[in-house]
Amino acid sequence: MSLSPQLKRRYRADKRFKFYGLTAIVFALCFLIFFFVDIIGKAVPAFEQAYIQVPVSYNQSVIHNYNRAIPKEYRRLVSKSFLRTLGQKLEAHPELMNTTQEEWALANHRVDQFLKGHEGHGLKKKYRKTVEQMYQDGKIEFRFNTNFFTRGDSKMAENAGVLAAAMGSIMVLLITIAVSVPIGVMTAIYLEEFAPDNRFTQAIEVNINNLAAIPSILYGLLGLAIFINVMGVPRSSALAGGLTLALMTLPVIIISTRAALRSVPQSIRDAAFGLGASSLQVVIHHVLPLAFPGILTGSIIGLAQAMGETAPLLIVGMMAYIPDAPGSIFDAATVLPAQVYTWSSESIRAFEERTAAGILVLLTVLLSLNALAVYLRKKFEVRW
Amino acid sequence: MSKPKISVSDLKLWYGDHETLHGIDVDFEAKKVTALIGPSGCGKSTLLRCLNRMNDRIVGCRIEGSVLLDGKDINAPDVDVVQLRTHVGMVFQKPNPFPKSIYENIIYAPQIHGMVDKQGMDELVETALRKASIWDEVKDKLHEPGTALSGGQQQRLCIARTIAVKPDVILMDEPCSALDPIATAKIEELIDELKQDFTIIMVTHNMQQAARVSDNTAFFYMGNLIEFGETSTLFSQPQQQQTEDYITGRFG
Amino acid sequence: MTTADIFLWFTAGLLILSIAAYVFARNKAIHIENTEGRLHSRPNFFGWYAVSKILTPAFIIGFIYSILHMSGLVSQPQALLAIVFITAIINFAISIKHIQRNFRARQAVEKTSKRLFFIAALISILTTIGIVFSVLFEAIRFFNIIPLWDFLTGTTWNPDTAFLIGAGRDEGGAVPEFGSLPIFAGTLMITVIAMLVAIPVGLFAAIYMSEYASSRVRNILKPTLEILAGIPTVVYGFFAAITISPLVVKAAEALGLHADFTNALAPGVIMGVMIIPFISSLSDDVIRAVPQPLRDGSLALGTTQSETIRHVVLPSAFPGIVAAFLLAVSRAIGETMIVVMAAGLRPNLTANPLEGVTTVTVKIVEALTGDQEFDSAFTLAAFALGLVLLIVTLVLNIGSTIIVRKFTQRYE
Amino acid sequence: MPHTLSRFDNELNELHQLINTMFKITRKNIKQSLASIFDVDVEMAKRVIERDDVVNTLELRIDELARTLIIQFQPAASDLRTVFSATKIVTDLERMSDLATKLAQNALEMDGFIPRKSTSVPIMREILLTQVKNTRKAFINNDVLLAKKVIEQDKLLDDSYENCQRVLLTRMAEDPASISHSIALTNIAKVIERIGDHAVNIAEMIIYASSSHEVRHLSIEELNDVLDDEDE
Repeated sequence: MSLSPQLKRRYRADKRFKFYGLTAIVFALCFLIFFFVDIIGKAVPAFEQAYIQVPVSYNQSVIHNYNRAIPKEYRRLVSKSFLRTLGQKLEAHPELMNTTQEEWALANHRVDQFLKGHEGHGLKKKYRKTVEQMYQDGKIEFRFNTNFFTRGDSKMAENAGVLAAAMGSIMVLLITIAVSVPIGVMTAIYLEEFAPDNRFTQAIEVNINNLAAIPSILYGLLGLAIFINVMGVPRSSALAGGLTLALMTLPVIIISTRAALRSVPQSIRDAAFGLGASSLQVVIHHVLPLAFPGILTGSIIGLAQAMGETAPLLIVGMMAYIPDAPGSIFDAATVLPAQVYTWSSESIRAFEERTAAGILVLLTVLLSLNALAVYLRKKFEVRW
Repeated sequence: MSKPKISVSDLKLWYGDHETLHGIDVDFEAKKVTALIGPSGCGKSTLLRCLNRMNDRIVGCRIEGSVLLDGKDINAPDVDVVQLRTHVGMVFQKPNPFPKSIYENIIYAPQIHGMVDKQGMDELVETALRKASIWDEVKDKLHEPGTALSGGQQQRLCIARTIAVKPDVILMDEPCSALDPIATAKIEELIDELKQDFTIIMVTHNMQQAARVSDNTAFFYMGNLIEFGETSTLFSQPQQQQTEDYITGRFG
Repeated sequence: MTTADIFLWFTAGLLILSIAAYVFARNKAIHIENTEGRLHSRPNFFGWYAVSKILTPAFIIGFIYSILHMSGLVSQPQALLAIVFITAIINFAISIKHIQRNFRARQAVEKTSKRLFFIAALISILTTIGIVFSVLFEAIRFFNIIPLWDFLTGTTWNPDTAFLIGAGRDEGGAVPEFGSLPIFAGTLMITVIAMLVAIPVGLFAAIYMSEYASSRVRNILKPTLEILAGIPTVVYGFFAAITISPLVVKAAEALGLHADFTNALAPGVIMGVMIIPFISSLSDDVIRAVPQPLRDGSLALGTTQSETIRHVVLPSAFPGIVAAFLLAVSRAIGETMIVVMAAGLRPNLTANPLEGVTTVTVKIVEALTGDQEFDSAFTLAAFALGLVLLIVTLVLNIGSTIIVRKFTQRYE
Repeated sequence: MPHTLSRFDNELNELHQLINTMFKITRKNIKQSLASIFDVDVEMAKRVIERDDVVNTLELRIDELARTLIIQFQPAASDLRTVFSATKIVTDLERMSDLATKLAQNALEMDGFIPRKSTSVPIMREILLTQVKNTRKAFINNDVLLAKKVIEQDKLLDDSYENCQRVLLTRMAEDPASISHSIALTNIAKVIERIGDHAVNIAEMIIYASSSHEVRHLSIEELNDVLDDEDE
């Protein structure tokens, strides 16, 4: 049986349509691959850092001017952060006085970038030969960049790390959890289990849906106007950031908790009521435990979102230069995404790879959180 | 007729402005099975839910008239609905065991009502499961989830759970409508046994079931009690034309 | 006493009192049950009752104090703590007295906890009110300086001198101008570019996943696409600025065109990619909600699969898809980091996507991240722009809600 | 295998017991009414007439029970046949008992006259009593073969009845003085023959209930065919 020309045309149209769909998927997937290859490609060099072997002469003048410790031709090749520690080192080890040691020192970021072959390394021409020679002689070598994980931000690119930002992120996240999860879950319980069906309840519901759609930056304006200007929370503090993100996360948690509560079948509530459980007992003994996986998943996703959020934190001032982990929730702090933003606006080339490395750390944490949420949802998925 | 266990008089019920029960008068005998039959929306389930005040939770639901349990009005302001429900238990249409172990399902209600201490628990669980004729089937898996049982077993577990509170009255809202005929037969057999200890009031869509298991039958239509009487009489010599039409399948 | 100290004393004191009250009340209840017979409520409800009796007044007093303190009326933390603890102890005694055999402790506890839930629900309302007022209040101050009409229709944004005027150092320079039309135009252009990427890709991806892909493939594709939604915007911003912008510039050069490094195309495209999973997931859900019998009915008439999708499935899912589009637009408009990092700072009224433009969110960040001067129109302008952003996103969201409510077909 | 619903079993048993009781009384009535004729026992005849009320009461009770069974348990298959045949059997039993009463009334009117052997009536009596006994046995044991035997035996009874009629007609022609007695004997023979017919009806119902074969209005050969098929 041969197909009529019209039918053939229709089949061609059918194939075309399917092809469009496939193209869209492939486009998105290609972007994803391109994106990760690009970011990882940029980030990986940052995990290696050049170290340089230089003669360090300890003498009286070093105490007053650490620059004196190192011969002039090497001075620019060594990180200032290394030089700064020499005075203290001498105090701790007086026996070193008037000796000269060959020591491995953190190399300057220009040396590092130059050897990595990055454009815009900024190493002056006169040093290039020396550096290449030293590298061939094994006097410069690459080591794993532990500083990146154990230090805070620094003006010296080779010495900058994510620790302070990570601590800030954790602190902010803890505040966000402490505020948004209880309030969000209680709100959802109120709306699903106790609220009378009246105008006021409907207003709350509409309001929560709208809150979920409000751009995050407006939460920043709220945080600035209410928490900082009215309530007197210190600017740039983890508290200000945490509270702002808590309000932003609230609707996400409320909505997912409500969905989880709603998925608990009515028959379970009926059963418990029929046995003489009070409404509070029904919720606490039956509904909440059953909804728990859903609430957990929703909260993790909401908190991951909060953890990756930057805009509202910029507004409440959490982009300050923070070299050390904050001591309390009232101290100025920064968070990982804000650190990424700060580094990305630095012009020094070494910061670019650090930005990418920071992004990689951030993405690892966030994607693990999301994967955890997906895993939990799959594991506890209950069909009624 | 002996002294009624539950006596309903002139019970009217509104959902918002809509009157769904128009003055029901009916007495439920103690230790008897009474079936409530009638087409969908006739008010039989609504009446059933009035008997342990499950309607309290529905917004805009309002009642008039009285429901006396052992001569005491259950809607009186000093009656606590939670305590009422320990006297009037309920079994639902779909088996709804809690997603906990069989053991926990049984022990839950006695525990929240403080009826049992640690030592008495095992015994209580066994008695309840035995009474619900499911002990032999589950005695080896008491700590497995109740939801893993078959539909009929789940429903008997739900009945056992209700019995564990030692109620006087058990309300059953179409307890077999989600079950296959074999499971249904088992539940019916169970109901037959349970009426020695409990007053049972059941709603059913299945007239044959009403005929099989009940001693008395009440026929409802459009929110009115049309006829109430002994089951065999009602099914062989109904007094009302509407009853005759319904049970002979000539309705509407 | 610092705030932290007060907080510590307050919490610790109440915690100890609460534990004491719980244990004491519960034991008394058990004692009554053992001597006088069954209680109305279980003993632990009596415990919770005593706890709630202690905490409720304490928190009310604490709340009133903090409001008074913030308005600068009082500052006597010791007095606060004294009042709180004395009230708590008095209530402790009263609640212990209430413990009788017939006392309905359960009802009392449930009432209190329901109130607690209600108060939690009020917080979301307060958040909205907070956002509206914090934006509105400062925006009104701005419009007192700059007329609303000039703000909405002016074509020049040149606020540089406003800062000086605000600081009282008006040196007779140029009058600051706050014509936000170029900013809106920039926002619009980037949004349109983003939608040109996100809508076709997102929609076709959704169609492919829900109609063509096997469930196994779908279970892989959907979470993979959602990775795109899990990437923080700051990362997209970096990617747009560092990787895509130079690509656009090079591509433009190859075509003999000139492109700025802060061109609108790069952030627009990246924002579009970011929104793809948003549209694809929402559309996938509404497409899958179209009942199978509808498809079967169409296929049984001898239509091809694509004809069924185009003529039956998509029209049925249309309201949901449009609602998803509107939500996506509102996200694009409110998106901040991508444009802050990859778009320009200079307001530019142009139709050329290769030129640099700026957006509402960029200007808000610019105005609020430097030195803030709440008397200056420069800082206040951020709130005026925020107000516009708030209104637009709310309108879009409410619009999508209405579309879903009104036009969604009910399938039984 | 018992029914899941044990009350159903209980009530089916009760039905069986009641019919059995009714069988027992009916058989007694038949036996004693015949005895009252042959032994000229007026008292016995009176007792038979009185006892008919018991049978009538039992009939009503069994009908009531069958009705309840149908209402309550909606019997199907073998249960349905059991209940359905029970109502039919009860009707036949009641008719048999009625006929026995009629015999007893005849006995009262016989004025001490005893049917002679030559009239075949005594033979008919023997055949009938065996038939009734076998029917009851077949009912108690659900014995299809025995029931079949009852049906086969009826041929004997019919033949004897024909024979009896012929003898009595001849006698009436020969001896006009014996006409009144002969008519009475003819009546008795006719009643016996009809009781036999009811026994056959019952036997057919027993076969129907336990083998599900409808054997009414079949010739003996056809009956054999049907039941042989069953065996194969």
